[in-house]
Order: sequence, then C-alpha cells, then structure tokens
Amino acid sequence: MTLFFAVLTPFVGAALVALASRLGRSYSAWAAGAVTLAALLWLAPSFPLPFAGTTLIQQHDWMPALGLNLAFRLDGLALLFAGMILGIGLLIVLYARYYLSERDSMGRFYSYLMLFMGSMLGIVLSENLIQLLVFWELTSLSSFLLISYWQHREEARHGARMALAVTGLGGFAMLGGFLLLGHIVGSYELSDVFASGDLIREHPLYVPTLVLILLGVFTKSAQFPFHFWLPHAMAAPTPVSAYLHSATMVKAGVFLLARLYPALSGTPEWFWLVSGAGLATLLLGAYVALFKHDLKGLLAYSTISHLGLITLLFGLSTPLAAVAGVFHIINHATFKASLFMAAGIIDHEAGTRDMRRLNGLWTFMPYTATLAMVAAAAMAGVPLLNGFLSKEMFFAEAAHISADHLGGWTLAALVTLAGALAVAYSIRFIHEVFFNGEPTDLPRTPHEPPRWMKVPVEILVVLCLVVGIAPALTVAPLLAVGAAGTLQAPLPEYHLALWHGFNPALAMSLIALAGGATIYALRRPLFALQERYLDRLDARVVYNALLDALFALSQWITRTLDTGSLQRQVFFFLVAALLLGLAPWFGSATPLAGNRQGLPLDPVSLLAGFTLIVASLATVWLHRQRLVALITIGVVGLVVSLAFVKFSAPDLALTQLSVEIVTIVLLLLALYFLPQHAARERNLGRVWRDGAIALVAGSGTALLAWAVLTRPYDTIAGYFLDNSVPGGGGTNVVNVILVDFRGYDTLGEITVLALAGLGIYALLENLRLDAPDRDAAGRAWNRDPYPLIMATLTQLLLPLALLVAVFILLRGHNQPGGGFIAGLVTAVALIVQYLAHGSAHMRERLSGATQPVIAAGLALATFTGLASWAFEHPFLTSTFGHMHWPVVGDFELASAMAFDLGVFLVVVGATLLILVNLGALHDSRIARKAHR
Amino acid sequence: MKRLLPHPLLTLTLAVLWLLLVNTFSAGHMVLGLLLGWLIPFATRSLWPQSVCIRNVPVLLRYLVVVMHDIVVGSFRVARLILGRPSSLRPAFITVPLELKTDLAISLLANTISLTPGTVSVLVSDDRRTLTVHSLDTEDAAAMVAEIKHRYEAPLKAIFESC
Amino acid sequence: MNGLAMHLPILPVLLPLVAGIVLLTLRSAPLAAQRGISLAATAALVPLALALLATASDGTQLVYKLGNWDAPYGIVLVADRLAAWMLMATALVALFALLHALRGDDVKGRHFHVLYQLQLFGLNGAFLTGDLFNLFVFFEILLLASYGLLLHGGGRLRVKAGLHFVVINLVGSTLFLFAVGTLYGVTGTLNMADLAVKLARTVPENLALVEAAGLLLFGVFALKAALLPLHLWLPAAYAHTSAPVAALFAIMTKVGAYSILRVYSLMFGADAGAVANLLADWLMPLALVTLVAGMLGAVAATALRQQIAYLVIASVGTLLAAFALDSVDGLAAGLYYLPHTTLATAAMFLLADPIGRARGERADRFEPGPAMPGAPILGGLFFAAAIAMAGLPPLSGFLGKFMLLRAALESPWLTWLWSAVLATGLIGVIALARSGSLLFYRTHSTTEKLPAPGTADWLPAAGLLLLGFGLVLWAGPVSDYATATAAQLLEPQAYIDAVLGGRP
Amino acid sequence: MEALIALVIGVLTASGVFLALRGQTFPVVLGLTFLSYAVNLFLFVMGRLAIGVPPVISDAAAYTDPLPQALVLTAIVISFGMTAFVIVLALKARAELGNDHVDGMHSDEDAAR
Amino acid sequence: MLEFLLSALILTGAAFTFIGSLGLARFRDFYTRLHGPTKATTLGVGCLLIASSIHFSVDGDLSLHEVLVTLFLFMTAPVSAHLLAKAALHIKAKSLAPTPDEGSGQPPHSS
Amino acid sequence: MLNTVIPIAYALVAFAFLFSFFRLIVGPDAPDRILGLDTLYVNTVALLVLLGIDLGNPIYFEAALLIAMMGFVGTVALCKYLLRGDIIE
Ligand code: NA
Ligand code: NA
Repeated sequence: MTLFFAVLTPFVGAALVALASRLGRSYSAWAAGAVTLAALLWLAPSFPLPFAGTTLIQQHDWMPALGLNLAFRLDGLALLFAGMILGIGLLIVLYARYYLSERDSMGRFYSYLMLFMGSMLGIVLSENLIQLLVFWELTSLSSFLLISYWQHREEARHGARMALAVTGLGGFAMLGGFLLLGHIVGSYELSDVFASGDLIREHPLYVPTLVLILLGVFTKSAQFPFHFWLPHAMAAPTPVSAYLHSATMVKAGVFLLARLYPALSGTPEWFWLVSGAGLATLLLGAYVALFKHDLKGLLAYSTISHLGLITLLFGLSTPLAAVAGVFHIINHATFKASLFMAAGIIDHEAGTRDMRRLNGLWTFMPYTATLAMVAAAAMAGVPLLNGFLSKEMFFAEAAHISADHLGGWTLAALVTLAGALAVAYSIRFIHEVFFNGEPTDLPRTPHEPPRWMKVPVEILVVLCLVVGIAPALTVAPLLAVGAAGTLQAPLPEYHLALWHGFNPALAMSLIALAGGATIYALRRPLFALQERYLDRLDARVVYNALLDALFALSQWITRTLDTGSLQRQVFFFLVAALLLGLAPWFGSATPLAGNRQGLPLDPVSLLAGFTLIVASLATVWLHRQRLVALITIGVVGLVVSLAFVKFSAPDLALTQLSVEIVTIVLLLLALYFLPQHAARERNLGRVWRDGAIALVAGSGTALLAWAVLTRPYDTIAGYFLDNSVPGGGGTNVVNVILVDFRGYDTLGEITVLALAGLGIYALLENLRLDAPDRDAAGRAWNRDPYPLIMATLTQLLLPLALLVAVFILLRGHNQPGGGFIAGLVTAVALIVQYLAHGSAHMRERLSGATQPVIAAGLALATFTGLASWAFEHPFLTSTFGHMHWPVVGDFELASAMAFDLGVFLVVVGATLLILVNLGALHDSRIARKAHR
Repeated sequence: MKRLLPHPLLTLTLAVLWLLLVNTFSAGHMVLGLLLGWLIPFATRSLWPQSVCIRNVPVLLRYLVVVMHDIVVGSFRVARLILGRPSSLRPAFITVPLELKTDLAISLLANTISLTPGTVSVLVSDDRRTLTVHSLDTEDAAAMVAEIKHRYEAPLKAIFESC
Repeated sequence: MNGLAMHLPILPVLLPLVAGIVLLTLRSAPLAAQRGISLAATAALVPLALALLATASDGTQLVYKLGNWDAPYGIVLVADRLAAWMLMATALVALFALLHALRGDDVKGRHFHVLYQLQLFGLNGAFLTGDLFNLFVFFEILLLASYGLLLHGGGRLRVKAGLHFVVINLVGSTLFLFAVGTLYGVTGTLNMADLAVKLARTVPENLALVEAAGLLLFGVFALKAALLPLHLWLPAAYAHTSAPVAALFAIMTKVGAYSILRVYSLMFGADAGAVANLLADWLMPLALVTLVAGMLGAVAATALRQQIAYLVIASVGTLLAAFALDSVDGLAAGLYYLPHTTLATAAMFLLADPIGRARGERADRFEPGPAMPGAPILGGLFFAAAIAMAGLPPLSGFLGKFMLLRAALESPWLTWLWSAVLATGLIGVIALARSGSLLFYRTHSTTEKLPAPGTADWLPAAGLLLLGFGLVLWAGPVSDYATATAAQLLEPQAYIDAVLGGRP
Repeated sequence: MEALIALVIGVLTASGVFLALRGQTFPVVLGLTFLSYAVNLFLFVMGRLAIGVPPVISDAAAYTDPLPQALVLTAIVISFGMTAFVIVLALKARAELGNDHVDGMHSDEDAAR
Repeated sequence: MLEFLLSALILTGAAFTFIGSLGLARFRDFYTRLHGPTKATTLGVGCLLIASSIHFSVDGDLSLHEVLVTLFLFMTAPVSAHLLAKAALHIKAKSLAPTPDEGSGQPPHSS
Repeated sequence: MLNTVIPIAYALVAFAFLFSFFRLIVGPDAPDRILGLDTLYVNTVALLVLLGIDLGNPIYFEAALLIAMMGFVGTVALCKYLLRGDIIE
C-alpha cells in the first residue's frame, strides 16, 4: 500500500492545503511542503529496492474483471522520476511562497500544485497502463488549472485551454494505444508488456498502437508539430512553469518513451517516427528560442528543443542512447528548473520579462546573475556542468548512428547545429539580461530577491556543478538505476567522465560552442530576417484555424439540423418512420397480402366509408375555415364509431362517441381564442411536399393494415373469452379485460387522464387571453348568453342523463358500458348545464372541486387493487360473489366494480376539471377587468 | 320532507325510466330505480328550479294526445311540402304574442310549436312577450297564431301556471 | 415469500402512485407537509431499488403477476437485473433533483409534487413491465407527467419547447400503437416474453411484416432516446425547463435506450430465429452519428443548459453505440455508462441553475459576465461535472468510455466507433473548457447585485457528483453487475422461462 | 370489406399527417385527432373484422377478439387526455408567443427556415 | 299481422327519415331546411324505435327502452332547431322570408 | 316480408344520411352545416336501430341512445359558439 499512499497523499493533501490557507498565507506553503515530504516518506523505505535490482510491485483490486487494477511499480525509472517530482516539487513549494503576491490565492495555488504533483507521481509509479493514463489525464487537468491560475488574463485562459486541447488530443489517442497494447498483450500490466516486446513488435496492430501512443507522447512533450501549446502555457505563474516545463508535465511524455522503450522500440517505425519528431523538435525549438524576446518564451522553446533532444535519443533505439536520454532528463530538469526560477526572480524584481528592456541587471542582482549564468552554461553544454556531459553522450550517439545510417553525417551536422543554436540562445539569455548596457524603462528598480527565494535556485545550480564536475561520484548510481529501469535489461558499457579524449563528440561540442558564439555575434541580420518573414509561421495559426473550423462546422451542422421548427421535427420523424417501415420489404420474399378470406362489402358500409373519406378530405381541404373543419371532423368521428358498432365493438363505439363530443366542445372552447380563419399558405412547395409525405404515409398504413387483415393469426383471446365469466365474473369480456385481466393498463390510463387534468389546470393558471368581442365576420356577439329554451330544457335532461350514466356504469361488467363511458356521459351532462347556464350559475350551485374527485377515483382504483394484498394475492387481483337480499333478489358484486367506480370518478373529475377551467378562462378575465 | 325528497314526481319518473332503461321489471330494479330516482335529484338539487308545479293532470294528458296527433299530422304535411315544388313554399316569420310567464311553460310551448305543423320556434323576444315562429308554408298568419294560442298555449297555461 | 416482500416488484410503482394520490388529496396542506411526503416517497425508492438490486444480483428474475393472471394473458412485472438497475438510477436522480426543487422551483406552479410522483410512477412502471402494450401505457404516463413538469412555471421559451415536445411525442405515440398493433395482428400476443417465443417462430411469409413492426417500434424508441435525426425536440425542451425537471429528464432519454435494449435483446436478439439481430444494420451508424452531432451541438451551443442538452444527445449516442455492439462487454459498457451519464447530466443541470442565477441577467448564456459570487464552489463543482461529462479520468465517464472502447476491440465497427468516441471526447473537452472558461474566468466586475448561492443551491448537485464518484470507487462491483446484466440480457431464454413458467 | 377498412385507415393517416405538418396549432390538433382515429381503427382491426359477434358472453357460438378492443379503449382514453392537453397548450402558446404558429412565428416564410 | 305492422313501421320510419333529410338537401334557405329534420326525421326515427321495441319484445322479454331514446329525441329536436334558428338569425343567414329583429322578435318595418 | 323491407329501409336511411352529409359539406352557412351534422346523428340513430333489428341483437341500443345524447350536445355547443363565441361563460 505504500506506493498507493504515496500517490494518494498529494491528492488528500490538496484539500488540506486549501483548508490550511484559511489559517494564513504561509500555512498553505508549509502544508504543501509537509505533504510533499510525506509523500517522499511513504516512498523512502522502498528507495533501496531498485538499487538492489528489485522492482517493487503493489496490486489492489479495482476492476479485476476488466484487467483494470490499482497497480504500482517502483523500479529505477520510477524512482528517478519520483525523486525529481518530489525533490524539485519541494523547491518549487518554497520558491512559490515568495513568488506569489498578496493578491494571489495561496490555497488555490498550492492545492492545484498538489493535485498536479500527485498526478505526476501516479504516472511514474503506475504499473497498470490504464491507471497510468488516468494520472496522465489528471496532469492535463491539473495543469489546466495551474496555467489558468491568473484567470483574469486572457493569455492565461487561452494558454490553458490550448494546453488542455492538445494534451487532451494526445490523451485520447493514447487511450486507444493502450487499449490496443493491452489487447495485444492480454494485460495492461507493465510487467506483462515488458515480457511481450517481440509479440508486440510483430503484431499487425503494432503500427496503429505505436502511432496512437506516440501521439500522446508527442503532444505531452511538445514535440513538433504539437509543440506550440507550450510557449502559451508560459502564461502560468513562473513556479508553475519551472515545475511543469522542466521536471514534470512535459517530462511525462519522455517518461513514457522511456517506460515503453523495452516494449516498443527497436523497429524502423519507432526509429523514424521518434527520432524524426525529436530531431525536428530539437532544431525548431533551438532556432525559435533564439528569437524570443520574452525570457520565459526563450526558455519555453529551449525546453521544446531539449525535449526533442531526449526524444531523438530514445528514437535511436540503442541502449547507450537510452542511457544518454535518461541522463539528459535529469540534467535538463535541474538546469531548466533553476533557469525558470531565475527568470521568475527577474520578472518578480524587474516587473518585466522582455529582454529588450531588461539590460545590465548584473549591477542590480549579481548573485542571481551568477546563478543564472551557471545554469545557462549548463543549458549550453559548457564543460564542467552537467549539461555538457549528457550532450556529449548525445553527440557521440548521433555521430555513431550517423556512421551507420544512410545520410551519412547529416544527423551529426544537424545536431551540432542545434547545439550551436543552444549555445547562441544561452549566450543571449545571459548577455541581454545581465549585460548589454542599461535597463530601459523597467516598471520597478530591480534588486536581489528574498533569501529563501534564492535557495531553491542555489540548490539546483550546485547540483548542476557537482554533477558536471564529478558525475561518477554523484549522479552515477541514480543514472544507472534509472537507465536500468528504462531498459529493463542489463546496462550497456558506458563511462561517466568529463574527459573522453579527442573524439567526434568533443569536436561537435567545440564546434557547437564556437558556432553558437558566432551565431550570436551575427544575430542582428538573423533577427531582421526572422521578424520579416518567419515570425508568421506559427503552428498556433494552424491550431486556431482548426478550432475556428470546428466551431464553424459545429454551428453550421447544428443550425442546419435544428432550426427550431416543429414542422421539421415532425417531418423528420415521419420520414424516418416511413423508411423504417418500408425497409424490410425491399428484397424480401414476403408477400404483401395473405390468403385469409375476407368479409363481403355491403352498400351501407361502402356509403359510410365514402362519407368518412369525403369528410376527411373536406377537413383537410377546409382546415383554414376552422369551424367548418370542426364540423367535418365530427362526421369522421361519428363514422369511426359506426365502424366500431358494425364490427362488434359496442364499448368502443360508446367511448368514441362520448370522447368525440367532449373533444369538439374542447376545440370550440379553444377556437374562441384562436383565429377563426387562417390565411392560405404561400409556400406551395411545402404543401406539395407534405401532401406527398401524407400520401406515402397513408398508403403505408393502408398496406400495413391490408397485409395484416389478409393474414390468419393465433391469439391469446380465447383465454379471455373462456375465463371472463368464471375468472372475472363478467360477461362483457372487454370490460373484464379492462378492469381485471389488464386492470393495470386501466390504472395507468386513468392516471394519464388525471395527469392531463392536473397538467391543464397548472397550464391554465395565470393564462390570460384576449377574448374577441365580435365573431370572425365582425358581428357583435348575440346579447342572449343563456337562451331561455335551452336553459329550461337542458335542466330537465340532467337527471335523465345521469340516470343513463349510472345505467352504463352498473352494467359495464356484463354489457357494453363501464366506468369510462359513464364518466364521460356524466361529464357531458354537467357540461351541458355549463353551456346552458354559464360557469357563474354552476359555481353557485356546485362545488367546483374536481380535484378531490380525481384523487378519490385514483385512490379507489388503487386501494381496490391493494385490497388483494390482504389475501396474499398480487396487486389488482379481483374477487366477486353473488348476493341474495330479500326483495331485491340475486345480484353480483365484484371488486372490479369498485375499480370501475374509481375509473368513473377520475373521468368525471378530469373531464370537468379540463372543460370547466378552460371555460372559465374568459370568465376570469372579466372578473379581473371588473376588479380593476 | 321537502328537503329529503325534493321532487317526488321526478323520483317516480326516474324510477320508471330506470325500468325502461334496464328493460327488466324485477323487484330489485324497482328498488334500485326508486333509490336512483331519489338520489339523483337529491344530489343535483342545487341545479334544479325551485319546484315544478303541475295541476290539472287530465288537461296534461289531453294536451299530450293532441301534440302527438299534431306531430304525426304535421310530419305528413311537411313531407308533402318537401316532396312538392320548393318554389311553391310561402315561408314567413310569424310573431306570436305570449301570455305564458314561466320559463318551463314558454319552453314547452316553443318545443311543441317546433314539433307540430310546419312551424319552428325561432326566437323568444328579450321581454318574453312574443315568440317568433318560422312557418314553412303560410296561408294565413293570423289564423296560425290563433291556433297556436288556442291549441297549445291555453292548456299549458292551465297545467303550469294555475298554482 | 410473504408479506410485503412478495410484492417487492410492484412497490416502486405503487409508492409514487400512492404518494401522488395523497399529495393530490392534501393539495392545500402546508407546503412543508407536501414536501415532506414527496421527499419521503422519493427517498424510499432508494432502499426499494436496493432491495431489488440485491434480489436480482444472483440472477433471479422476479415475476409479479398483476391480478394473479398468468402470462401471457395478464400483465406481468419482471424485476431482473436490468430493471433493478434502471430503478436505482431513477431513484437516485429523482431524489437529488427533488432536493434541488425544494429550494423553490416546486412552488412556481401548480401540482409540482403530484406530477413529480406520477412521473416516477411512469418511469418505474416502464422499467418493470413485461408487457409491450403496458409499456406504451407507462410511456404515456411518464410523457404526460413530463409535459406537466416541463411546462411547470411557464415562460415563453418553455411553452414553445413544451409544445414541440408534446406534439412530436404524440406523433411518436401513434407510431408506437401502429407497431404494437401490427405485432399483435401477426402474433396474437402482447407479453414480451411470449412475443419473443412467437417472433422466433415467424414464418417466411410474415417476415417483412414483423420486421417492419419491429423497426417502427425502433423509430418510437429512437425518438424517445433522441437518436439523430429524431433528437430535435430535446435541446429546447431540456434547456428551457426548470433545473430539477431537466435533471430528472436525464433519465428520460434513458427510457428510450432502455426500451431499445429490452425489446431488441429479448424479442429481436441473436436467438430470435428469422427476426434475429433486427437492428444490426441500423443502430450503430445512427448512434455514432448522434454522438458526433450531439458533441458538435455542444460546441455550437450558446448557453450552458443548451450545451448540456446537446451533451445528453451525445451521451445517448455513446450509450446506444455500446448497446449496438451487442456483446456482453458492449452491453456492460453501456450499462455502466448509463448511470454515469444520468448522474453527471443531472448534476450539470442542477449546477447550471445556481450558475445562471449568480450571473444575473446574463444567466447561463455564453458571454462574458460579472464575476459571480460563490465562484469557487460552483466552479469546482462545474469542473468536476465537466470532467465526468467529457469522459476524462478519474471520473466515471472515463471508465465507461474505457469499457466501451475495450468492448469494441473485436467489433467490425472498431475503427468507426473508436474514431467517433475519441474524437468527440476531445471535442467535448474543448467545448467544456471553453464554456467553463467563459463562465468562470472571463468575468468583469459589476454593480449588479447578484445573489450568492447558498448551500442548498449546490448540495444536491454535489451529492450527484459524489454518487458518480462512487461509480469509480466501486467500479469493480458495479461493472461486474453490469456485465452480469449484459450476460442475462443476451441469454433471454431464462427471462422467457421465468415469465412463461416454462410453458412453450 | 378489409380493403375498404385499409383504405379508410390510409385516408385517415394521410389526412392526419398532412394536417400535423401545418404551421398553426389548430390544424396540428386536428391532425393529431385524425392520427388517433387512424391508429385506433388500425389497432382495432388487428383483431380482424367480424360482424354481429360482440365479445359479450351469451349463448352465441363465436365472439370477436376482445383484446384489441380493450387496447383501443385504453388508447382512446389516453389520446383524449393528450388531445385535451395539447389543445390547452395551444392556447397557452397563443398567449405566450402572441400568435398561433407552432413556432411562434407569423409568416410562412419564417416558418420555412 | 305483427310482421306487417313491423314492416309498416320500419318502412314509414325509414321513409320519414329519408324525407326529412331530403328537405334538408332540397330547400333553398336555412329556415325552410330546418323543418324537415326537426319534424319528419324525428318522427321517422321514432317509428323505427317503436318497431325495434316491438321486434325485441316479441322475441323475448318486453323491450321498452327504445321509448327512452324516442322521448329523448322528441325533447331535444325542438331545442336544437330553436338554437339553430337563433344562430342563423344571428349570423343573418340568407332567408326567403323577411327576418325579424334579433332582440324584439318584431318583423322588420318594411313588411 | 321483413327481409324485403329492411334492405329498402337501409337504402332510404342511407340516402337520408347522404343528403344530410351533402348539406353538411355544401353549407353554405355554418348553421346549415351544423344542421347537417345534427341530422346525420339522427340518421345514425335510425341506422343503428335498423342494424339492431337486422342482426337481431339489442346490443346496439346504447349506442343509439348515446348518439342521440351526444348529437344534441354537439349541436348545442356549436350553436352556442356561433351565438356567443364563448360557449361556457
Ligand atoms: Na446524459
Ligand atoms: Na335534434
């Protein structure tokens, strides 16, 4: 668990640090330091293991079935990186304490920093590839937070988003790569991956795997052509830059190269892709660095260049090159971190990082200048400093490879050129900041930084020196263990020393030093050239163009699809339905019609069918004259009910008839507030298009119906017919199905009705519509709201209608009828009273509380269903029995009747709720007017 | 009593209608019919006019017979007109002065007029003093008015407006 | 089994129904009482779902015969692993959305709690039913409740979105009935298990007819799931309704996805004889196109809630792509992804609410606005929710995506699926980084008096995110359950036997 | 007879589809009503056509299939509730959007976007 | 004898139904059209209902519920006719006879 | 005798139905159409009664009763709409 806890510590620490900031600014820093140390302490006991040649692996189950476990690994490479992350991390914590200003939130900064540190630690200590990826993405996320720390600055926001986008791209690619790798190996564990190197390299999926993983590596390590995000990430506070861009974030990419080196390297694809990208990056970074006026810009491109160098080394695929790569990782971390911190100090003290304004700082801050000069010299590869050693190993390997490969000395020449450029920009950094005359127009007068701000730089610079002077005594064991961890194999012969005699590498170093000095001396024409032509060449332009294209494309597609038009939605849906319904018929042997014998056609049915069709078409044709359309659609409803009657469905006919009238009343209520006539449509193309769709849809459903009707079928209906009387106690099978066999459907159905009522009630609240004071033809309304004869006679009809309703309700179980129809009849009977007498009259006489009726109905239906629980039967189990009372005689009682009564109540309640409230719309308006 | 049984006549009517409806004349349904005949008016008593008073039942019965006879005769007359030449019709609106006062009586008169020979009630004037009738084929408007008043209005007045 | 345990499968349906009835009865009771009832009923769904999960986890498929009628004649409820899973997701989202609503959204119109409970009634009923027509009925319940909830509070855009939502769904319901009718017309049954048996025996002369019905049904479910090009109802509906309702709606598209999974694994799956693998050619391309279009919509969005709505569409694409793999691993990936995306979306909608309010009149539009009070906590939660939605580690979206990509390794769709999922993942990161940066970073000072969010404003969202994190912590058991569910779905014979009791 | 019913269902569907695609709320409501007629009739005839054999148990020899009838009853009720809702929603939209276009627009030109 | 009565009733009923609707189709203004359906059709349907009542009473138990429909039709037909006429008057539908004033019911001065 | 009478009756009622429908479609005024619909309802009652006698099944009675009721309500509502616009006021 120790490795797990080491990784977990910074994450938990992030919260502690944030909390500590409440105590005071320094507490955050102290807490962050403590957290870093704690992580180090968790690891410390295990440090000797890699030196002893042992790899520590700790496993914890997470998703074992998917091969995704928490698995940690401490080998040489992990140890090396963990040490750098925590060690430099500690220095950064210290440095940042003095760097951040009063306005900056300490808690937020250190909290993000801890998140980042934990993520980095997770990457390097992961044994499981997917877990590694998790931490990998976490570094992207936490660096987003760190880069955008000064969120009010536009460049910080942009830089952070760019870094996230580019490294995010790599992360997603790498996820693919790791999945493929795991697929090839059969495991995501590094141990298994290392053991399957040959299997991997010979697998047909090797190239896609490699490319996807390298995309991750290259984006993270800012390799060409993905390098552009890194300079923009310099918008981060300098401690962040120092940390992310020296020892950590960007090193994650090269760490992964080293990590997967045993599994993936050694193929031509690896060689060309990795070393190709590395070489291009090396040269490009070094070249651009020379022209940056911003101190951190220079360092950023220098970082890009050095990352290219390391990548190139790993690409070469020789063990010695790999050792050199690991060595340069260490060295670059030390000198680049110190340089960033120095730059930060300069920025902090002078208020600018522009080298055109920063001049002659030597006089103001000689001590800092000295430190910076040593570090810069290491960066340039000056002997006696650590940079020289690894760079010389690099030159040696380049020369060696050049001798073997086609192209002869091209590689050697190019890397020497890169070395020369590095020398040139290092000189520039020193010369233009500390010397080169007087400072121009600085925001403040620079002076030496606080004591403790220098300490981290001092430590790192000392490291540069001691390693450079006595590598064998200092860095050698660490390098050995790191290189061994990289190679996962015995180390090659190499010799860490300042002096290797006269050899090509030494020559290249000397040429680079001399060449660098020369280039710097000739910098003015170069600068002019650069400013004139080459500044415009920036990968960021491409990035922005791509991003703009993405936004433009997204907007175009989204707006093309979604115009906010309902007609379009309906159209899409209909077309989709037609395609889905038609597709199976193409190339199918299924005949359209079956061989079932049909019924003969009789003249009355034909007449009814004709009426329905004419009425339908008339409705369509006349739909702009809305009242007329309402009348013709009434005919359609009537004929549909007739069809139900004709084809043995009396219940349906009754229901359809009642619903029909309520719907017409509803539509009339609504029509009052809507335009009575609609204008002719001007878009005739649309009319034709819709007509065509309608024709196809109509034909489709007609054919579908025809196809089914002409086929025989077996049905479960027999069961209902057989069991309706013995099992359900009713002879009206449809009703028994509704209240018993499928009573659950009915419960749902009345819930829908109740919901419709309640929903409408909610909708109508605060609804205000202008009531027209004259009709469509401009006539004032009739003065007589409640015509006498109608009022008097409908009143007489009420008891009759209610009697009919009770009749229909009571007989429903055995004869056509039932709660629903009875409910509608009742509602209609009451609505007629509203029509005849008006809402005010009815309100005086009838409590308008329809909602309790709905509730009672639902409750009755539900609790009737629940009653069966008492007998240990499932919900809605019905029971019935025959009674005998004196005088009254025999009769049947069924629990389903109570259920049906519930249905009745809901229907009455909901229908009245809807109609009465809709009818009261106008009323409330008058009331409101009167009130005003 | 009035409260519990607001409309005894109605109760009886409804009970009879119930028996017609269920098409069964069993004791159970008689009980149920009476029960409903009581329950429905009771439950909707607030929606009912204060009371309907009916005097003169023999007049009522005679009136019903007259109306039924007139309906049949009137229908035959209308049928003849429909089958004849439409252009030979002499349609007219006729104003019938009303003596009836109660809503129910006026309404029943209007209904009766609509169901009987060639007339349809169109309008009760705002002051309820006249009833406008549309006549399909008018020979003598004054005679028609007289006939309506004598044949329908008088008995209705006797039945409903003599309490 | 006796007592209440015997009725376990129906409790998640009846509880909200009874609560709804009680709330309707007590509609003039004090607000606190109404809220208490609603909350208690919703919270009680969690242990109920847990109990069902526990029962189903060993592979038991509880069958509850309503009215004590045997299948296929009566309606049965079937509580299998999938149903329990959906119930759990619903219960959790519903609980937190309701908590959010209690801070005031519930009193902006009539009957919020009744509608809410009946919405849950509809949802749970749809997940549990074993009868195709009953599924239609519960679709209608949940739709009508959702209409009410969607429109709750009113307002111009909300009403327009609601009108579109209602009309398109009514057309959809019509199609549902055409499809169910055709299936009944050919097979003479409605029980899904029985349909599975009968459909597998489809004779060649009925084949195209049955397939047409099956595909029409798919059209309906695709509409509910918001599959391209039937997704157009969703962005406006989700973006313009109130926050708790939008959060609850996170489960609504899943009803469509659920139905696709249930119907096409049971009735048109690999074992379905002549009608086997009916969706094979349709689902994957549509899912991938939906994923891409949804993500592009998220990029093009001009306001946060609109963006989340498009992310919902993208997540539907992801989910259905997983289901389209039609393998244990694929289905498992989808089933893991499902609660993740539901929780994350809901959290995001709940967060969008206080964010919008804290920005004053700029609301949630993507334009530079005033520095919002409470930015650290809202921003932090937004960051976490965005990570989850974008499918980045360490949250559940990543694991879902990992499982999906892994499951696709053996699929012929590998290249397409990977390209779509990975590319949209990146686009999602870009879109969310942009919106987060705009909302939280690109701010200016203001004199506008902006309300600082209280704890209640963000706590439910935080709770949902925490639940989502639970999916990561317990990824092992969760994914095992998802895998077992997937295996159960791909072996429908056990379901059929459980429902039909071994009868042919 | 089967052909006539199929034709009728087709005409109802076609009318419904055409009206549902109109731009104003009122024809859309009419269209939805047509569609529900069509689908109810369709669902009903899935039990096949039979004359004079209503599913009320008596001493008759045969009965028509009662199940589709029960389903249609449920469907009618549901579509009634839905229609009522959409009608009121149309009014609400008229109030909120200021006109009766489904997208809250005035002219066809706008709607044709 | 009974069958003759039945046949006569059915035929009369159907004929009146037919004639009533014929009037509706044939006549030239709304007010004259109103007469056919109000009287002839109502009587026609009444005849048919009585026929039905007799028919089913003979087959088995007494069947009198048709009386109810008849009663209902006779009560409502005049009300419908009245309302329709009132509506026609209100919208000033074309009339062959000079129309009275809507409020007072008095004939126009011109006639 | 009934066997010859019933088809004739069917034909007569069918024509009545057609005439009413004709008036409904042709109008010209709204009251004409409403009257057409009202008459159509009554014709339907006739048709159902005939059907009941023809099939010897009294089960069509309720439909006839309901059609009579609903036809009336429809007519009242439509007329009220013409007169007042607001049918429930
Ligand atoms: Na989602
Ligand atoms: Na009438």
